[in-house]
Amino acid sequence: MSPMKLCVPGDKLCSTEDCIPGTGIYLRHGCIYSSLTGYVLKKNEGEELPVISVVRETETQLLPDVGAIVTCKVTSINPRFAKVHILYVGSTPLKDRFRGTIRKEDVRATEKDKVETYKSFRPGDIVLAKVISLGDVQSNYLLTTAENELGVVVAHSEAGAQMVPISWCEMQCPQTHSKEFRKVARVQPEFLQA
Amino acid sequence: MATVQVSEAEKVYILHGIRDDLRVDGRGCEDYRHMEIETDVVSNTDGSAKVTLGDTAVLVGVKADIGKPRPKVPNEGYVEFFVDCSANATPEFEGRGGEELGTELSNTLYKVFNNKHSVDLKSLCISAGEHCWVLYVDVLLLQCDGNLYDAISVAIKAALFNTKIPRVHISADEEGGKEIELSDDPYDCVRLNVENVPCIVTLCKVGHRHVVDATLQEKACSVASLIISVTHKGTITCTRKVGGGSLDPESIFEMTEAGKRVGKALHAPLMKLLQQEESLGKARQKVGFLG
Amino acid sequence: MPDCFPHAVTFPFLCTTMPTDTKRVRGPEVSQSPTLFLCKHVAVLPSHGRRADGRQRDQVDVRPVFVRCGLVSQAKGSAYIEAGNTKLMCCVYGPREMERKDETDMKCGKLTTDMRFAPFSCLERGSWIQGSQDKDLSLMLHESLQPAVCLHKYPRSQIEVNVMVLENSGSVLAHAVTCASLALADAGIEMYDLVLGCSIRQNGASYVVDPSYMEENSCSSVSSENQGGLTVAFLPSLNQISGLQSDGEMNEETLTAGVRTCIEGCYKLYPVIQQALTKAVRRAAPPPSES
Amino acid sequence: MAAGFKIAEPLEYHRSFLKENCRPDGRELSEFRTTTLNIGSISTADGSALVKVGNTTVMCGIKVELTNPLVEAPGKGFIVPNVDLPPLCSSRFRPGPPGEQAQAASQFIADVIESSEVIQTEDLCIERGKLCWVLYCDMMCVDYDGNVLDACIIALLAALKNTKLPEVTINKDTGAPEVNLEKRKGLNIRKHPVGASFCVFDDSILIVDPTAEEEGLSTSHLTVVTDEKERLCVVHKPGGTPLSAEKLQECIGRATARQREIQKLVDKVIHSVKTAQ
Amino acid sequence: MMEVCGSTNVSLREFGCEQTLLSRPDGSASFVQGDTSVIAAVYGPAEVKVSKEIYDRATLEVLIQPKVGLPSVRERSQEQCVRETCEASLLLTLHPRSSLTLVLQLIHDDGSRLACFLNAACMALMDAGLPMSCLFCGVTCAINADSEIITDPTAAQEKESRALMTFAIDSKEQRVMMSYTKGSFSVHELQQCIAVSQKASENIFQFYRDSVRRRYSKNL
Repeated sequence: MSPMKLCVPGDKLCSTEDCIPGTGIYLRHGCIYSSLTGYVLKKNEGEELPVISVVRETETQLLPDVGAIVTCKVTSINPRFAKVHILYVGSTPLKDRFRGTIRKEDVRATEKDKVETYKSFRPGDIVLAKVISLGDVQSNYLLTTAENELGVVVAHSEAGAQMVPISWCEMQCPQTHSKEFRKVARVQPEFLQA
Repeated sequence: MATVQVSEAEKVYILHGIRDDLRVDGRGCEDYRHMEIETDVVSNTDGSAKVTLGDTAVLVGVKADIGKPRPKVPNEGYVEFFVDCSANATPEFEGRGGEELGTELSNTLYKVFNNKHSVDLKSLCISAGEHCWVLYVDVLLLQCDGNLYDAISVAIKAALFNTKIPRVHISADEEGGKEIELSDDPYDCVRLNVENVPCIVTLCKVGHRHVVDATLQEKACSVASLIISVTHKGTITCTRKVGGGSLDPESIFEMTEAGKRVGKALHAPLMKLLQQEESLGKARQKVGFLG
Repeated sequence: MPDCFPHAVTFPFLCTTMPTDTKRVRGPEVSQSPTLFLCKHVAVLPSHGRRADGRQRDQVDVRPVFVRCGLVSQAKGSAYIEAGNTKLMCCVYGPREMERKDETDMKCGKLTTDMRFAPFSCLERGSWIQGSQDKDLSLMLHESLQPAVCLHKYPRSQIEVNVMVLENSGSVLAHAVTCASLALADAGIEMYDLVLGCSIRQNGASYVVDPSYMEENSCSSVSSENQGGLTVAFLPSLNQISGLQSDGEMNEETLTAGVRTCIEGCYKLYPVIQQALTKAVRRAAPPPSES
Repeated sequence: MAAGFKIAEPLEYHRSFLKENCRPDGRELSEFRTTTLNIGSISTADGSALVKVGNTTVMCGIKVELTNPLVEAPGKGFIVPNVDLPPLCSSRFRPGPPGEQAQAASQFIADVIESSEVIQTEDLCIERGKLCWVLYCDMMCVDYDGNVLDACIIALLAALKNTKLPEVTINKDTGAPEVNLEKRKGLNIRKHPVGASFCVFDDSILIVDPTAEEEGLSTSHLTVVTDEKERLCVVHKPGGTPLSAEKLQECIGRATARQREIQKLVDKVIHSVKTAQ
Repeated sequence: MMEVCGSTNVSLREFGCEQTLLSRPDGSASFVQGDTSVIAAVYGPAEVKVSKEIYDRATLEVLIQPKVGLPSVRERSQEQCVRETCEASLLLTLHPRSSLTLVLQLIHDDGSRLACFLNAACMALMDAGLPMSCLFCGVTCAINADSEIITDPTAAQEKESRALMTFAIDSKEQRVMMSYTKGSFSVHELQQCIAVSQKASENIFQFYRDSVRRRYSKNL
């Protein structure tokens, strides 16, 4: 097999008639051009034409987009919303922090009017959430945890120990056995054991 | 800078019009809007001019001061530019809002005048290495309606034409030092030769063509413009691409050619107008700012 | 004991002297470069024949460049370029959350550029505070890069480009453009094309490509017409000019020829830049398996 | 998914390494990063050096200028050291005037110069009360990955050793100085101060040559500067959790060993530059 | 108010301290060591600027004002020393996302000013009623040409000294929290100075105790 082709931004890869455009490319006058420095990758996905993409060694910087699952850390709470820092988009870490907001009504899907933010999150918690809007000029990214798989994944008790979830709305400290309220996510991600 | 929002439909209308050499206000692609020039409008300067171009209005004041020549060129005076974007022009300039545009404009002016012929700097020297005239050119934006560069350059040329530098007499005092005496007579003054002062022509690329003296609406439809400063002989003293887009080399060459043609043609009527106004002397009717 | 607390704000008003830099270790009030007191004057550069560094005059003879990508561990992307003695470093950070959100539309990202000179980078020691020249260069850099970056892919975010000139030996803007586009590409920022920079210095009938600092600043008195500098930023595969700046005095033919020469200079640079980038990618990781 | 742990709980992540007496980058607790040195690469400066300590890169350029000595110190010249941490070197720094860290670093370097007497300002005097040299030493951080202070001292020392002052004579008739740039001579370097920086984790674990991340997570910092005679020039601990006498002794011991290593490196590079010429 | 703070082998100048002398700040103190005098004021816990917010603890800012003129790099470096010392003794996690500001105004400098800044800071923090894990004090030692160690030197003694060291000592185990030195010295000299400072710190902490006791006995 010949070594994989490398390209730089602006390189003409092929015509749109030969390939289906993937990522890291752009179209101009019916041709596909590279927009990244990287390897040219052609993938056949059962369709007539292969998908052409330009890929780099590391995944390119993703920005939180609507619908993306993000991992974030709660920085402050007030009765109306919780403020968070987005740390990950999917499994890609962000190099710079983006701020997000989880409004009270976006915490869970049912009984929205009975949600109390301080019974759902505490500063320092690691939360899985989904982006629902990029927000407008004044606001940050708007996030939601209104799904069973979304919510708090890591939380520390007042004693400082990492708590264990005992129901969808409670977590327990292994040291003091005290219980604290949280909006708990259903799956405990495997990365905690790493 | 002051910008306007233009809808897609309006954009298409403007683009199609320009393709057919017909602009929204009825001008052709290389026509200027109505321009008014008035000199000697600010009494406490040595030279001043006010120019309105469409709804764009700029005021330029020139102040001559005695300073020390720069060590590298002891036998020349120098010119300093400052552009003030007053909040009058647009509320966006309030506070420090206009600062960025101000430095951009003044930096361009330095480039435009960065040559040996635009202003005869040697004539500004009083005594080599010791004293020279420093011309402070202050530009004040009164209203922004597109095409600031062109209006500013015309106003600067007019203000420099209008500038009267007091004549100086150098006499030796008792200790052999030099003494500088300014003439008391307000009519005993030196005039600058403004023949070679360039005018700036801004060409806006709209669609596949380019227009001169674009309005804000036209500017919103364009991706990039080219600034060209041209002397009456057609020498180009500065070019610069501005705006967020790029231009292909061929259109740059076309625009340079058009800019040179338009700029060259601008000088003769301007000089004629300035001399005419000057010849009126005191008889001329002052319009001022409310006119 | 004083009965009221002497708060910070009362003190600045007491000091009516010149604002001094309190955030750096200060030296003596004034000091002068030893170059001002030379007993022997530096030899004048030759105006015909070979150039001082042995390169050809009137030909597209650019200095060989040395480029490396990804040297700075903290940056998203970085590049270092060395052309003759001109040494530049560029780092790209972001996309990160936009700092000032008040501005215009959130659908597009924002590109910020900052170009500065290290205090020891020039023949005469520079000041710590960024001057208007640096600001102008930052702006030119911004205008040259913006058309090449796919900003619509980065909503709500800003991409920061920082250029530091470590040694100025001429044509800094042109090399800064090349270096910055390399750093952007190294950072994995999506771009339509690379941007390459090249500059020339016109001196009468002859010209020099990629001038050194001495060539940029010497103005020979041989001919007063056609003297000036020109810098072009060029997108090689799209054949577009994204940045253009000239000063001095040139006629139209010289200018157009100059632009053509610069484009040719950019093409000479292109393979070196391409190689540096692909080398950086290859170094970072082996090709992914085709699956 | 160790990377997830690293970002979400950085302190725990580091602790898990320190428990095993090693660090995330594979170093031992008392191991310095590889230090490389390049001298005299900037021709516009009168002396220059580029130092890399791991990723951390600092460039020091020295420009000399002429000035009048102070009335109260007619026989002394000036050394003006400044550390710049531009936004280029890390995303933690913003454009604008130097921040607190850069200012504190500048003051620290000024203290090192004064305390160690690496150069005596008397050597910079050309004519007493009339003319003297001022050395502007600008240390520019190009890549910030912790421990800039150590890197700055090495860069400064190497650049000073590389600096050549042009010959100056004072014209008898006019009293004006005349400079001959072709004839230059080196500075008299009297001492070789070298620093070693340490960080304390969780009030007890001592690590050497911290990276930027380690600096941010530690509870206390310490920099010890020593010269070739094993005298201490600066023991700088800007607050933080207390340090016991034994730990301090350990740091001093490590610092003197570091001084010998770095002086050897500087001498070697200076020598190789000379032979190359 | 004044009291001689002498003991058998370490000699300190006359110390003086007055707490709550200012009405506007949440805590204040003046501290006098011989002719060196500093006023400290603490504001907070108060609302913090978003840009300076730390989600799990309070943000402490220290501002040092010289007697005349604007603060320079030297003040900035001292601010850093005082701030990091205070941060280590204050229990900042009890006030997350809030701000504390400590302003130190130099009234007169006659040597040992950094030590005096530290002492004034500690008294003011105490006065503000902020929770702290321990107290700290500042001690300056000078080594003169005859290799004698002088504690709490005056400006004249500082000038003649060949080395000058300032330490912050904690009240729990009397270990070194901060160290700032000038001039060159041997390892042995450093150890001696630390030992002397630790000794002196006992006297200063006793002085702290006495002046606080006196204040509360008056109030109650």
